[in-house]
Amino acid sequence: MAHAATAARPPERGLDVYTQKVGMWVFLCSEVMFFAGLIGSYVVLRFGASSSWAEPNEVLNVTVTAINTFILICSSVTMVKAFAAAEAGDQKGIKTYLLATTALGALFLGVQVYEYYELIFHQSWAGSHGFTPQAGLYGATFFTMTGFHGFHVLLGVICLGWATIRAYQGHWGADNTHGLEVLGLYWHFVDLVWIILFTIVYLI
Amino acid sequence: MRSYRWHKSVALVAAGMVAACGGGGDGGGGSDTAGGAAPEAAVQIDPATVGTISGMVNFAGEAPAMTPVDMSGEPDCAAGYGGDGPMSNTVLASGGGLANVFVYLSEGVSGGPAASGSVPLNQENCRYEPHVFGVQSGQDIAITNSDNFLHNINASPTENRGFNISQPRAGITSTQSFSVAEVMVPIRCDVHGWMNAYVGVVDHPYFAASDATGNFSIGNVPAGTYTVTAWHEEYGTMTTSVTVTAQSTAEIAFDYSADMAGAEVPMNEPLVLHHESDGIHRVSLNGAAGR
Amino acid sequence: MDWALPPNYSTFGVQIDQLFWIIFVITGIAFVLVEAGLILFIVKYRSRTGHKAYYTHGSNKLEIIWTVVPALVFVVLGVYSAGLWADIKNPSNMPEGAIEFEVRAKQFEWNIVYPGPDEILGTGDDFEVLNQFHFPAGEPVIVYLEAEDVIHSFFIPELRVKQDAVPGMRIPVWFDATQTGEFEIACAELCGLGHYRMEAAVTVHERADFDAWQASRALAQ
Amino acid sequence: MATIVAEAPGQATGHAEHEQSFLRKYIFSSDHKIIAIQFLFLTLFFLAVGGLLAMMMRYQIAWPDQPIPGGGILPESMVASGYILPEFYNALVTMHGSIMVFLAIMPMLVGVYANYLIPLQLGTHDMAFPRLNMYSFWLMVPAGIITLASFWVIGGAAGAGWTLYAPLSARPDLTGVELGQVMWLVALIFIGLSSILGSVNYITTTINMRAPGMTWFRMPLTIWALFITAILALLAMPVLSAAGIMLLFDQTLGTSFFLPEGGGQPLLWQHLFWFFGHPEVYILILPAMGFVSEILATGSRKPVFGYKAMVWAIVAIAFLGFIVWGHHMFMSGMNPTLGLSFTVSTLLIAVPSAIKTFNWMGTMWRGNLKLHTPMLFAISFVALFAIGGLSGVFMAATPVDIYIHDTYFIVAHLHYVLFGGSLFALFGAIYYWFPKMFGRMMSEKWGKVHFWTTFVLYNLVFFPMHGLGMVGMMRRIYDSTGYAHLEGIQDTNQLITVAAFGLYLTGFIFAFNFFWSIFKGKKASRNPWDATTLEWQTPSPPKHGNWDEVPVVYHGPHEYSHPDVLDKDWLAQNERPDVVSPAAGSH
Repeated sequence: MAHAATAARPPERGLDVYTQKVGMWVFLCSEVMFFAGLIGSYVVLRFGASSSWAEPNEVLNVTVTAINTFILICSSVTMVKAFAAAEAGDQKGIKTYLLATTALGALFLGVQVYEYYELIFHQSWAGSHGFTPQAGLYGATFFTMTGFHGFHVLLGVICLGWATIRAYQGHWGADNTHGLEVLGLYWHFVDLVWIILFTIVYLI
Repeated sequence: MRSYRWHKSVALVAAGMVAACGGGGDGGGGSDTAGGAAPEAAVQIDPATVGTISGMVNFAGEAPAMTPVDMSGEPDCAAGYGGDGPMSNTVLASGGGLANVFVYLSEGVSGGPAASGSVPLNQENCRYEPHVFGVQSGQDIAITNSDNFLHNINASPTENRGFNISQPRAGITSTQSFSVAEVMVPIRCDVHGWMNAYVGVVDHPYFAASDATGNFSIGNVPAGTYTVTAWHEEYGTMTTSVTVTAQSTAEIAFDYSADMAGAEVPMNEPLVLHHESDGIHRVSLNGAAGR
Repeated sequence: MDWALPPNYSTFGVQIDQLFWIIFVITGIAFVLVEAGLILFIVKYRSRTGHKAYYTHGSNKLEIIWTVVPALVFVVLGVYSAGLWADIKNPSNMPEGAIEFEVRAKQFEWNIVYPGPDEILGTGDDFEVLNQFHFPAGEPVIVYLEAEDVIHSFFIPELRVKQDAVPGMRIPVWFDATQTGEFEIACAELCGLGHYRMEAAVTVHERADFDAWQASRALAQ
Repeated sequence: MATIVAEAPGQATGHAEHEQSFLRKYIFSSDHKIIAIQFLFLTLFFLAVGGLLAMMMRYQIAWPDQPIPGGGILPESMVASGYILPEFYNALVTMHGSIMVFLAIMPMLVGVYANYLIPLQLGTHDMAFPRLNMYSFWLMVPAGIITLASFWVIGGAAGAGWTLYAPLSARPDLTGVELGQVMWLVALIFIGLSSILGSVNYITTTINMRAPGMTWFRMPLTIWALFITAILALLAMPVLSAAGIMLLFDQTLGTSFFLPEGGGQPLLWQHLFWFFGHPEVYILILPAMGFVSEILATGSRKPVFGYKAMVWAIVAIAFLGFIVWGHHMFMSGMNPTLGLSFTVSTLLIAVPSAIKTFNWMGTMWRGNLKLHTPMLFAISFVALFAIGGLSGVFMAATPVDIYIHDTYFIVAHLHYVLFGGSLFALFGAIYYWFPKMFGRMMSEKWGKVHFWTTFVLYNLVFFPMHGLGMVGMMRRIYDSTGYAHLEGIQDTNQLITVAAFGLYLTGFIFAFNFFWSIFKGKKASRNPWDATTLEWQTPSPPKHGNWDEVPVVYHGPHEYSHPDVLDKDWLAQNERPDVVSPAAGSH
């Protein structure tokens, strides 16, 4: 395919989008369905049954999570910046912004771990001490959804870390932006999912 | 409780894998009995150092009338009886004695000779025989079906790994065992709602169940002072203390009475030797109702 | 084994059987057309030397025909089934003044709760009987299905009745036996070890006999 | 993730076999052809395993009061004193379905043929993401091992049916199965991941890597079918994974998503499962339809009748496939009014299936039928799929479904589409593409023996099951002799069982032919069937990288018996019009 790519490409050969980008879009479609499954179940379980849910600020610390949400949004911005820097061939920018994105992602995870710790050991709900996945459907859905989002963030952070290392090896540049763009797509998706989760799990 | 089962389960993945790769082997039935049921263990006892506890479970007052079990919904079972079904056997009191009482040394014992052989549990005419019995931890229970139709045997312990197996016809025998002490473990048949039994799992050989007239006897007990506990599915538990001297028989008695009906009946209690048994009071999440 | 539905004892069973045979005929025709066509083609058009196949990419006329014809057939079937389905299953179409029972399914028992002589569920004279379902013929019966442990399915072939019993739900089922008889309730949803023998006796009485039976049982409790 | 980014496309497809170690070339290979063949061996093995489980079930159903011969070799927890135990029977039922669907048929349709054909028929060197492709195979292996191992753990393999209906699947205390149920879900999650990775590959490759001139409507129907199938898997599988994970938590962490005691909803599981499950049904049949369309065209020496109608039918089926899941739940206690809407969509989805059937007949009409083994299997696919489709109408009509739901009528129906449909098409595909895969022909003689024995015995096994369903025999029962309304069906059950044993034996004829031909078969030419699609224009087997020069496509996929082509009755997609005749290219 190396030479296939260089061969004259009549329009009917496909989209004028490079393959990895198409692949990522396709992959994200299935990710959408995965979270749709979880969120759909959440909606059915919460509003379809007579099970008990706490008021927004009763159990979950919305303030901390709001800050955390802001952190994640910032990381999307820096990701965009990193890609822009790559297109501009600005090596310094690539390094700085990738590092920032990785750091912000890691920070988000750190805060989430702290949040879990607080909930499990210092929070109490429905009489039972400690808000755990066993704490009724409320706890189960909360930890399942935020947990799987956190898992996706973790994967993202690992890839970002890897991309950062490559950056310091001068891997990225104006002639090599695809990797960053594809990674960026994933990162923005994870960000978007979080905004939805934050809304339905914490605010509603 | 299910998460507990889960922890136990993890260890078994490996076993399962190995067995699978080995193209088979016996992963099932829990027939991997730890009991180390060495027959000679029973022989090593020096008669000069042991005595016997023998006694009687008395029952005062009017024993409740035993209602016949309605088996009309289970023609298979009804066929085993002429006309009326059998009598319910929860309270079997006759001649002033109370049957189906599990009696065991609850304190003062430190282990004892390992079990030898297996304890039979028979299903005949839609009844468990025996209804109340004891085993040593790790000792085999040989479960047999004498009815030529389906019974399932659903044991719901909390300290041990439970099992739920079935025997679709007569002549099938399966072996199960419980690895740690637990008094009592309920056993039921989901096909025939009324079929139930209770097994006391104890990690020493000093236990017995009272017979139809309320008598029981525990042999080969090393000389010493013990706390003896009696358990009945309707009237709850009683304890008494006894001192056993070598080559003699210590007599004890438990006095149950009709007005104890509805007493709190402890279930699935782990037996911790040398320990205030009331120090551990756990409410069982188990039993027929599920979790 | 004779290829037939078991004798039908219920009012709406008649329509169900009719619909079954209607579909049987329609699909039977399609079946014969397809299979006969295939055999004919295999014989008629099998490879012969020097013969060349007829070159065509298809015919829109034909495409339209064999799109529209099945579609029409299915629409008609759909409308017919929809009506009958609503009559049988829709809670709003439950018959008035039916005698009500409660059936509690558990591994591996059908526990039937009888309304007692006063014919009202939830009153003192209710009583429960294991694996024996008695009810009168010639009048509508409503059964409230509940399950204690897992999903079971309440199936009486002769009455053309089937409904899953789901833990946490109370599902009404109605039927109207046209005559007396003795059948079985079978469990149609895998429910564990004893699924295959989770059966209960069904006895459809004349009204008088049913009252007598219920009175005698009520006393026994 | 990292992989996609890291992937320099086609890096693994450089023509450099000699540089590759054996391990890299045949075991951890990223060559789509090797991966396809790896999938083929894996899935054939699981086909045999799944069949064996079915044989044990059939024995139990036919002779419930007889000890099973050789049962002694199985542990007491499965077969006690010679008798299959009900819990083991439930495990057989569950694992037969699960293995056949997830480890045999589905990976054989997609893992084998999507992998093998997409790059070859589209005229590219390899998949878009060869390494992802390799992972998608190596994810199936642990899934398979876990599945087999689960039979030997305490409590045995999963026993709640392949649909894993909660609460039965979530409550160990009610089944005696705890670890087996968990292991099966873990395997399922592996399989889901594998098929998602695969789908990403198939879709991307089809969208972006078609050879010059390979327009959407010049793609062979096989590619269309596999492409749409990949989309179905991509969108349906993650939903199953999500549901499976929740069920896993119910089993192991003590949550209660699907357990009413904790406020959960058993029906939620069914909705999630069937939201995946119905597209899954089409995942299992669409590729088969693709193979059949192609084999029929080649065998009849005619273009596919109504090519575009076929394409739109596939698309329509895929779309409708996502809104009919509820027809599996008519008796589940779901709101009956909801049932109505599902009836409508279900009857609608029958239309495109009808269109396809008629177009297949149209393809054969006035053809020049070469009745070789692949063709025989393709034709019998049409015959048997028709039966499966028609019996489906009974279920779509909800009032009738009240009676036949969960009876053997359903068992007959699903085996007519899954076995008579998918598996017959697969046999056809194996015979058809075997020369390309292994460079040798399979024996026609033994192929015909295999076909006729399979065809006859297959119908003896599954057609009578319609009758059992009419009589009212419930699914998944260990012993039907206890029921008054089931008296007098035992002879039929025994007939079915005997035929089933025979059917299983025919598998050995196939296996013999298959393995014998790999080594001893007649050497195959480039294009043994005189076919038009691109894979036949390369050597058999194609070299690593498929093409030195990417082919350029001038014609539609199935140009047979073109009037302007005089010397032969076929026109390869990449034959230049000026070489043959100017008219030929145009349509």
